[in-house]
Amino acid sequence: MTILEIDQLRKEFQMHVVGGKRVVGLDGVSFDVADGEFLAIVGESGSGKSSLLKCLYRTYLPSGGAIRFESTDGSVDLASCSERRLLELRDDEIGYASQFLDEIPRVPALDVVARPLVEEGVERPAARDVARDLLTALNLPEELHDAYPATFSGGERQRVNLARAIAPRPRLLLLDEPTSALDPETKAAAIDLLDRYLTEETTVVGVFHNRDVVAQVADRVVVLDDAALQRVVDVETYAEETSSEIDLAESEVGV
Amino acid sequence: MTDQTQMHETSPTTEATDNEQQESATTPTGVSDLLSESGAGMAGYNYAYLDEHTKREVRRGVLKAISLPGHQVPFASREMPLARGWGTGGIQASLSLLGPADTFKVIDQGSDESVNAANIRRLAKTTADVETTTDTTEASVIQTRHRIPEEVLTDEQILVLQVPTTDALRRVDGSDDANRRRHAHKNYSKMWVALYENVVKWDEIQISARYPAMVNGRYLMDPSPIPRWDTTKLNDADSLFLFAAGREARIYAVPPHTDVEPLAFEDRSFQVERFDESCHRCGSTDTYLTEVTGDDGVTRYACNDASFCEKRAEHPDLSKDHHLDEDDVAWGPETPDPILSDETGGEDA
Amino acid sequence: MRALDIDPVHDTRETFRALVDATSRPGTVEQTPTTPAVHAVVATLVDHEVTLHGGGDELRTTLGRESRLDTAPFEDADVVVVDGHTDGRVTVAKRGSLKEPSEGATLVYEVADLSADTEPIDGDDDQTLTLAVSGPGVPDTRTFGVDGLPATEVEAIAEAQSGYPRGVDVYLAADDRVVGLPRSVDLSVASDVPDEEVA
Amino acid sequence: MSLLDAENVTRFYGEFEPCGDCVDLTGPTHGRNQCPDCGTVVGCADVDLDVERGEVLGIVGESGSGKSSLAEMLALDLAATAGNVEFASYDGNLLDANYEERVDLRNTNVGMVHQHVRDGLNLEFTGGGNVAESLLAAGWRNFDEIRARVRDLFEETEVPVDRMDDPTDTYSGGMQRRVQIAKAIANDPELVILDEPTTGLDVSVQARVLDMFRRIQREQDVATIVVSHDLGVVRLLADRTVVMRHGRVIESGLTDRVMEDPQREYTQTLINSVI
Repeated sequence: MTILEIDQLRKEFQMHVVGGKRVVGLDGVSFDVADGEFLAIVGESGSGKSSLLKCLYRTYLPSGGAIRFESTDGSVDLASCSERRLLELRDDEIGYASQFLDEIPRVPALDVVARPLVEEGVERPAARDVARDLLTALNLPEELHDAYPATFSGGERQRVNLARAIAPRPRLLLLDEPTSALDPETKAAAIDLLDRYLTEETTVVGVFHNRDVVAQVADRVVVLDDAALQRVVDVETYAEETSSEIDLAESEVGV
Repeated sequence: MTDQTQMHETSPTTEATDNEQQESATTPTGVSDLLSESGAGMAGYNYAYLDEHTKREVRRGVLKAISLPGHQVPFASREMPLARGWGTGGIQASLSLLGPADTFKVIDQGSDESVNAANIRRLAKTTADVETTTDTTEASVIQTRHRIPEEVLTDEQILVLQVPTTDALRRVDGSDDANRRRHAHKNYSKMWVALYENVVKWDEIQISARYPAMVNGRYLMDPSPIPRWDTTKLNDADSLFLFAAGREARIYAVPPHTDVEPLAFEDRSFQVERFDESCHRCGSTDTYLTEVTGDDGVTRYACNDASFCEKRAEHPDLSKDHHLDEDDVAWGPETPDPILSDETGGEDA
Repeated sequence: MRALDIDPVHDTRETFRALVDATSRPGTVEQTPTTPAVHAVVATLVDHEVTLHGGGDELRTTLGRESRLDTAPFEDADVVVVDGHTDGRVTVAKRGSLKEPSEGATLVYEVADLSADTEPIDGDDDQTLTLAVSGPGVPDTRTFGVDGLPATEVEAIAEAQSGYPRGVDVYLAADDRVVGLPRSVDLSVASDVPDEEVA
Repeated sequence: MSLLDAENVTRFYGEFEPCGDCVDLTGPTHGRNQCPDCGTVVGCADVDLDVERGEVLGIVGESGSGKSSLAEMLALDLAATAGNVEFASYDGNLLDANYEERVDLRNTNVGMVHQHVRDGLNLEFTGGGNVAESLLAAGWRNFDEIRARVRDLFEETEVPVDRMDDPTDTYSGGMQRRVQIAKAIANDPELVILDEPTTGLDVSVQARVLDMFRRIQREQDVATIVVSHDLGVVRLLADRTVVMRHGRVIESGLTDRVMEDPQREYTQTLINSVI
C-alpha cells in the first residue's frame, strides 16, 4: 500500500534580495512511497534532497504539484492542506529530524528526547526511560544525559536529535542526514537502532550522503540530479550500480 | 504580639493628632477668637454661621451621599473659622443640619471636654441656637472625631464623623485619580492584596483604625479613624452616619439598615481589639478601652467613651441599649466576657 | 422664597431634614414645613449651581428673581420637577457616570397623594398604588401608598435606577408630604390594581 | 471554531480627525505608517488573524510595525479604532467589550505578560502578593487556599518558594518575568499574551524563561500569542507566525516555513539580517 504519492512536485525560490532571481529547487518530481518502507534520497549537493524533504514537511511551501499522504483520517495533500491540518499531522503522524539540533539551551538532553513522548501523554518518568535507552543505544555517554546539548559536539548533538525524532515512532519519519556527523562506530550503532527501534509502523524518508548507510538501511533509493528525479531503484540495484564508485564516495563524505 | 502592644498600636489617638495639632498652631483664627469678637450670640452672623448658599451645597452633597451609600460625593468645602483638620467638614455638615429643635453633642476621641469639642459645641450653640449635651442618648445630632458612642444610637439620631482621609484605597495607592477609577469599577483587588500581605506578616489582619469596609456590597469605605471596635456599629444600625471631610471636600454616608462589611478572608475573620483588663474607673469589660497614664505614672485602662463611663461608674449594670424599648440591639462588638459583668452586681438600670 | 411663603433659613432647613429622613429611610412619609412640598424641596435644593427642568411659573419666577434659576433640557437637568409622570422619559434623565454617579438627576414628582398606610386613599382604589422598597435604609421591605403615579412610570423609575451606582434619585411630593426613592433601593409595585396597565 | 478570530483590526493614533484615506495612504507599499494627508498614525490596519485552542501564534516585526498595538488590543488593554474579534468566552465583538467585561475577561480568560515589569507587577508588593492579586480579583477569599495556589504557581514557574513573601523589587529580572507568568496563568486562562518575553533578560535567563513557559504552555494546552522582535523567541515558541510591517500583516504561515522559506521581500531581508 502506498502511504505517500509525490506527483509533479515543484519548488521554486524567488530571491527578492538578489533582484527577484528565481531558482528552481525541485522540478516536477514524482514517486511513490510504500507503507512501512525505508526510502533513501540521494544525490549531489544542490540536487534538491533537502528541499524535497522540507516540502514534505511543509517547511518549504511547494510551488506546484501534489504530495498525497494517507493519514489515519484519510488522504491529504501536504502541498496544499491547511496549516492547521499540517500542524495536527506533525503532532500525530509526521516526524522530522533536521540536520542540526534546534533546541532551547538549558534543557537537559534527556528531556529534549523525552519531550515528544510527554506531549503525546506518556508519563514523564517513562518517557525519560525511553530517552535514556535511545541515547545509550546511540553511545551518548551517560554523564551527558543530564547536560545541556548546547554544550555538545556536533556528533553528540546529532545523536540527541536523532533520538528525539525516532522516540515517538511517527507513521512517517523524515530524516535529513541524521548520521552525517557521526563516527563510524556510532554510525553503525545508529543504523542498528533505526532497524531495531522502528517497526513496520514507521515509514522513513531519509536524505543520506553515505552510500554505505543507504545500502544498510534503505529498501529503495530515489536519486535526484539537478532538481529533477533521475531514477528510483531498489537498494540492491543501487548498491550494484554504485559499487564501483564507493571508494570515491567514502573519501568525499569523510567523518 | 501581646495585647498590650497591639492595643497601643490600635489606639486611634496616635494617628491623626500630630498632624492636626501642628496645623492648628499655624492658624491664627480659632473659634474662641470668633466668638469673642461677636460678643454674645448671633449678631452679625448667619443663622448656623454658614450662608444659605453654602448650606444648599452641603445639603445637596449629603442627600446624594445618602443615595449612594459609601460613595465619596464632592462638595464645595468652605473656609471655616477652624483650622482644617479640626473638623471643618464635620462642622459644615452639622451646621447644615442643625436647627433650634436639635440637641447637639460633640465628641473628640471619646471626650466631650476637649477644647476642640467645646469650641464646636459653642459655635453651634451661639449661631444656631441649639441645646447642647454630653449625654449620647439626649442628642439628636452628634459630631464626633475618631469614635462612635458606646450607647446604641437610635433612628432619631444622626452621627456626623469628622474625616481626615476619605479614601480607604489611599493605603495602597497615593493616586486619587487611579483610586476613583477603582471605585468606579469596584476594583478593589489592590486593597485585597494589602490585606493578604498583612495576614502573611501577622497571621491576621493588623489594621488598627480606618478599617476598610464594603458598604452595601458596592463601595469600599474608609470609616474614618474609628477603632476596629466601632466598625461593626455601622452595620445595620438604626441611625444615619454622615462622614464629612473639609480638607478633601468629600461627603459620604451610611444610611440606617445598610450592610457594612469589614474586609476579611473566610478563614481570617475580622476581629476587634482585645482587652485583658476592665476599665479602672467603671469596671466595664464591653467597651473600648485606652491606656491612661495617671499622675502617679501608672498606666491603666479606661473607657474611651467618657460620658458612658460616668454613667457606668454610677450604674455598673447599665447596658448599651438601656434607653431603648427593645432589648439586645446589635451594637458594636460582642461583649467578650458576659460572666464578668454578672459578678459586678449592682442595681438595675 | 418669601413669595412662596417659605422662610429661606428655617423652612428650607426643616425641609432638608425631611429629605434626609426620606432619603435615609426610603418609603417613609416625611413632613415638610410648607405646602406644597414640591416648592419646599426645590427651594431647599436649587440654586444657580445646579440646573432645573420643569416646575411651575410661580416657582421659576421666584427662583429667577433670586438669581437662582439656571434651566436645562430634561436630559441634562440636575433637578427635574415632574407633574404627575414623565411618560417613561425618566429613563433618559441624567444618570451620572461610574466615576461620578452623584451627577445623576434628582427628580421631584408632584403626585396626588402619599400615605404611609397602604389602604386606598380617599376610598378611591383605582388611583392607589402600593409600592414596595427594599435596600439601604429599609429593614426588610417597606410599603407605602401613592396616588397619581402610573404603574408604568414606577417601572420606568426602576429602570432609570437599574444601573447602580449610575441612576436617578426620586422624591415623590404631595401636599406637605414627601417620600424618598434613592437609586440604592429596589422599587416595585406591590399590589395589583384594577388598572390594566400593570402586569 | 477558533478560540480567537480577529478581522480587520485597526488602530489609529493622533490628534487629528482621520481623513478617510489613512489606510490607503500608508502601509508597506508606501513605506510609512503616518498618513501624509492628515497626520494620523496608523498603528495597525486590516489585521486578520486567528488562534486555536492550545496553539501558539507568533507576531514578529520591528519596532513601529504595529505588533504591540495589536497585542494590547487583543489583551483588552487598548481600544481599537475598528475591527471585529470573536473570542470563545465572549458573546459579541471583543473589541466592543465594556470596562467591566474587560476586567472580567482579563481576570479569568486572558493573561498578559508585559514587556515592562511595572506594567505587569506592583514592585512594592511581595511576589506572592502580585500573584495573589489575580486570584483575589477573580473572587478568591480564602487565605489558606490563596496561599497554597500561589505556592503551586511559584513552583510551576520555577521561582523559589522561599522568596514569595519578599518585595518584588528585590527579585531579579528573570524572577520578575516568572512572577508575571505565574500571575498570568493563575486563573487558568484560555489565552496568554506574551509581549517581548525575553527583553531585558540575560541570555541564559532568557532561555530558561522560554523553556519554562513552553513547558507550561504545552502541559496546560493554553493558547498563546507571543509578540517579539526576536525571531529566535518566536521560532522556539510559535506554531504559526505573522510578520508585521508598517502596521500590516505582510506574511503569515507555519513558523518554520516563514523562517526558512520566506516569500515576501521584507521577510527575506528580516530573516537574512538575523541568521
